[in-house]
Amino acid sequence: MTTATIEQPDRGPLTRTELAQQIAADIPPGSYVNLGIGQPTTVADHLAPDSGVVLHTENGMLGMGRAAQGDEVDPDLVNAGKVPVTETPGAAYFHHADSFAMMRGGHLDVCVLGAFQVSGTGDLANWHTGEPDAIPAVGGAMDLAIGAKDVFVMMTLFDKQGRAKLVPSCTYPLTGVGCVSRVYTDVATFDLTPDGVVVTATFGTTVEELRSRLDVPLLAG
Amino acid sequence: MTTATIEQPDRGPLTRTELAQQIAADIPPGSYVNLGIGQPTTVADHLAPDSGVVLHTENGMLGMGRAAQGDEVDPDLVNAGKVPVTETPGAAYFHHADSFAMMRGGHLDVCVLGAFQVSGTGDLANWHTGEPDAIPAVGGAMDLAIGAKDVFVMMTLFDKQGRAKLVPSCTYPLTGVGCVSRVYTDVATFDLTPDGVVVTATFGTTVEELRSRLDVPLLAG
Amino acid sequence: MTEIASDPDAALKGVADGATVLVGGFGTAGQPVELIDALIRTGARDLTVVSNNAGNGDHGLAALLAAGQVRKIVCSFPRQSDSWVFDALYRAGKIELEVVPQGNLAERIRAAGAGIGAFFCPTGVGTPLAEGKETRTIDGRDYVLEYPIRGDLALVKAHVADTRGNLLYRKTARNFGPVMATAATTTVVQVDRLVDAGAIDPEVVVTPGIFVDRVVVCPASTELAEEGAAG
Amino acid sequence: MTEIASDPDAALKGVADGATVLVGGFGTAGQPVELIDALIRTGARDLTVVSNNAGNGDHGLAALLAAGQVRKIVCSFPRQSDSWVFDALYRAGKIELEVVPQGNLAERIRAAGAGIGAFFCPTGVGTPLAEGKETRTIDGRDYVLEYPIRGDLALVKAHVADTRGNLLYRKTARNFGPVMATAATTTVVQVDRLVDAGAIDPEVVVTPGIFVDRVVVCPASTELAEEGAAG
Repeated sequence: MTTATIEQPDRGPLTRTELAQQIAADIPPGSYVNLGIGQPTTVADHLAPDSGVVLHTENGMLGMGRAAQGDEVDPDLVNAGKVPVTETPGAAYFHHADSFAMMRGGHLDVCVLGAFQVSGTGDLANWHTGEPDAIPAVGGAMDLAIGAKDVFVMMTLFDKQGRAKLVPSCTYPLTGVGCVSRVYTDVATFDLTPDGVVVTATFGTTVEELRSRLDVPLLAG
Repeated sequence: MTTATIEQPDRGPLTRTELAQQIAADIPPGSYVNLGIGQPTTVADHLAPDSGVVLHTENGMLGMGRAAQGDEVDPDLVNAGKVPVTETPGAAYFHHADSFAMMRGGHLDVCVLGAFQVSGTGDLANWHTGEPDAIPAVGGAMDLAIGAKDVFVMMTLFDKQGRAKLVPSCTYPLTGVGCVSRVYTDVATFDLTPDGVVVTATFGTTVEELRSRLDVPLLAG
Repeated sequence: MTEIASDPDAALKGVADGATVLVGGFGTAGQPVELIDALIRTGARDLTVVSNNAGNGDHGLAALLAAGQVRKIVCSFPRQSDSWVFDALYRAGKIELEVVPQGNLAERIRAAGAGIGAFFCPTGVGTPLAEGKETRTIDGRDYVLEYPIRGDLALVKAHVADTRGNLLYRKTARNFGPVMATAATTTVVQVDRLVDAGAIDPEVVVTPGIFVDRVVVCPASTELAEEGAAG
Repeated sequence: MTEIASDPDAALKGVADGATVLVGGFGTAGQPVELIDALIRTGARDLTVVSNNAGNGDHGLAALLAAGQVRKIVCSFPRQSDSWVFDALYRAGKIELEVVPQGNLAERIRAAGAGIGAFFCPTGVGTPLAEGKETRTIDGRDYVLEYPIRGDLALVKAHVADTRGNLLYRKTARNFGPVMATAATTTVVQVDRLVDAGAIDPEVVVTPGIFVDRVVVCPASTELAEEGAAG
């Protein structure tokens, strides 16, 4: 899918909240969606109440509601990040094999994941830095990466050292191959298409400027 | 398992009812049991009420009760032979994949099946005569054959033409290989052991006479 | 998102010739007769039907076969006392039959819904139904490699749906419904009753709505409707 | 046949050194803490533990690790904010770790319970966790071959059991319990409450009693007990 690029060079980068709003707005009404641990979880706060979006949490639930507060907290009702949550009308519980069969069978419409790196061809690295003293922990990341019809990545485009996280080829250990369809960042949004990486929007920058900072060829939508 | 053979040459062969009683008596209390379509179904009538035996039907139920009568008949509650049945306290319903996973995973203690032929090494043929005009239909036979810890066969030892059904090697198409542990017939009972076929009881005949009529070497238990 | 269809014909819009259709039911228990009748009315031809049996009597699946719309049937147990429609077509060479052990049928359909590419299975080893199939010995036991069975369309009968598409079944009419619902591009479910979202306890949902594309209410026959009204 | 044990120690008789133990729970939700405490008291050593995480805080699974009874842990997500017991053991080289993607963990345990010899799985293809594993392209998609994970013992927490061993779970504490119960030689379940056979609607049973060897009642913590009493 390509759309005409909207360049917005005269504003700053998206805030975290704006980024979450952006993603929420792009999730089609009625979708079944899994939001990864951390930043992606905040997308839920910006879904329209009448969107009909149903949230899946891989630890065994469809129809997950917002975070639990006060008396609502129940240690038996948590999300994938082990944060207490609530249930919505029409929710369903199921066991782990059924939950992951649902993902792996391609039944989720969208999942939103964080990333260390994404390659121009949609490879995802988000589970392990590969540093020798890091304890590896993958959780459901690899299942999510291959399991949804559309995998959206939510990240900053550059790390704290200024290195691009959208790369020709991931240097971190992979989570999944060719699985990402769209990348949402603070300074630009990208569609990863069979023809290449298409810039669909910029925030506080231009396509030209991005071309100078990324090693991935960029198409303007 | 071998037991001393009990020869009862001075009585007639077991009736169908006696055969079912014999099998029922050999099912350990508290077992999970699947009874095949046809004759094996009648074993249920002879289980002691306090045996704690739980009946499985592969179309999705544990804790199946007796055949339904009168107002009990419910088209949504049938056994594997599509006969209306009842449920017992502590029953459970589940879907077909779960039901067969239960069988194939080796969780049933005993299943009782009819047979066209059984080989001395426990091969079973009970689904297809192989005749050119026969419509093949296997149902759950192959799953049952490999799925229970003990597979008991219930059959007459000879067919209407007087040919033995306990054979060195099955000539009918196989249902399962090396899967039968015990054979209950009208004239004798056999344990199929790694050492060979052990006669554990005779009815209206002797081990000597059986040896003359079967092509399978027989050990006396 | 689950759509509530106004009637079985609306629920079955867009069935293409040559489609593979998963049809729930074990004999008549759980057979989605009203949906099958609507499938007949679509006139779709050259269908492959996957179902445990090959029709009973003259209604439902048997009627679909009699209408000449089915090229091939994949099932575990075609031959029954009342399968005369299938038997006649088969003996006349007018329908293709693939016999699959019942557990393989269920597990292969589950595999399609669960994203499994193939699996090594203990059922059928050394039998004619495994001939020509890849085998492997794992930990001393022999297995046959079996592949997923996917449908373009699944027709399922359940007992109750909520407006989110969550389903409850009734007794042994559950049978193939839950796995078939996961394994088709489009899953259409007929139910006895439709309730609001929230009316089904989330702990007891059997098929979550994510697997259900369209629901249509087909009230049960008189006897069942009376039973339902009583409790 | 399901045995009702008098207490967790009686429920855990006969655990051998070197056993593989499947431990239910996702973090603390559904973690069978009282059974794990009893496992510690058995003194069994050299255990392999299969669980989603590697312990939280100082209780339950973390206490088992701290007791030095675990040689190896197979899990999807060891590192958490409160996994200090595991972290220290791992960095000291005192425990072996096998990281398995969460869905593979669940499906491999299911496979063990379902008699599947191995299966081709889409998760992990092209990643370090698939290195050295057999791969195959089926219908244009790449898969990795994964094998079953069996336990000698499964420790599961459920909400309610009946005397036949049928189980109900509570919300997302269900997680790995139902699959682990199917995959071990001996399955031991702690429940909040035991009811008579017939008190659980057969339609809503999640784990049928055939998978349950022993049940022990461990009343829930105060908060839950109050909640339970209220409804």
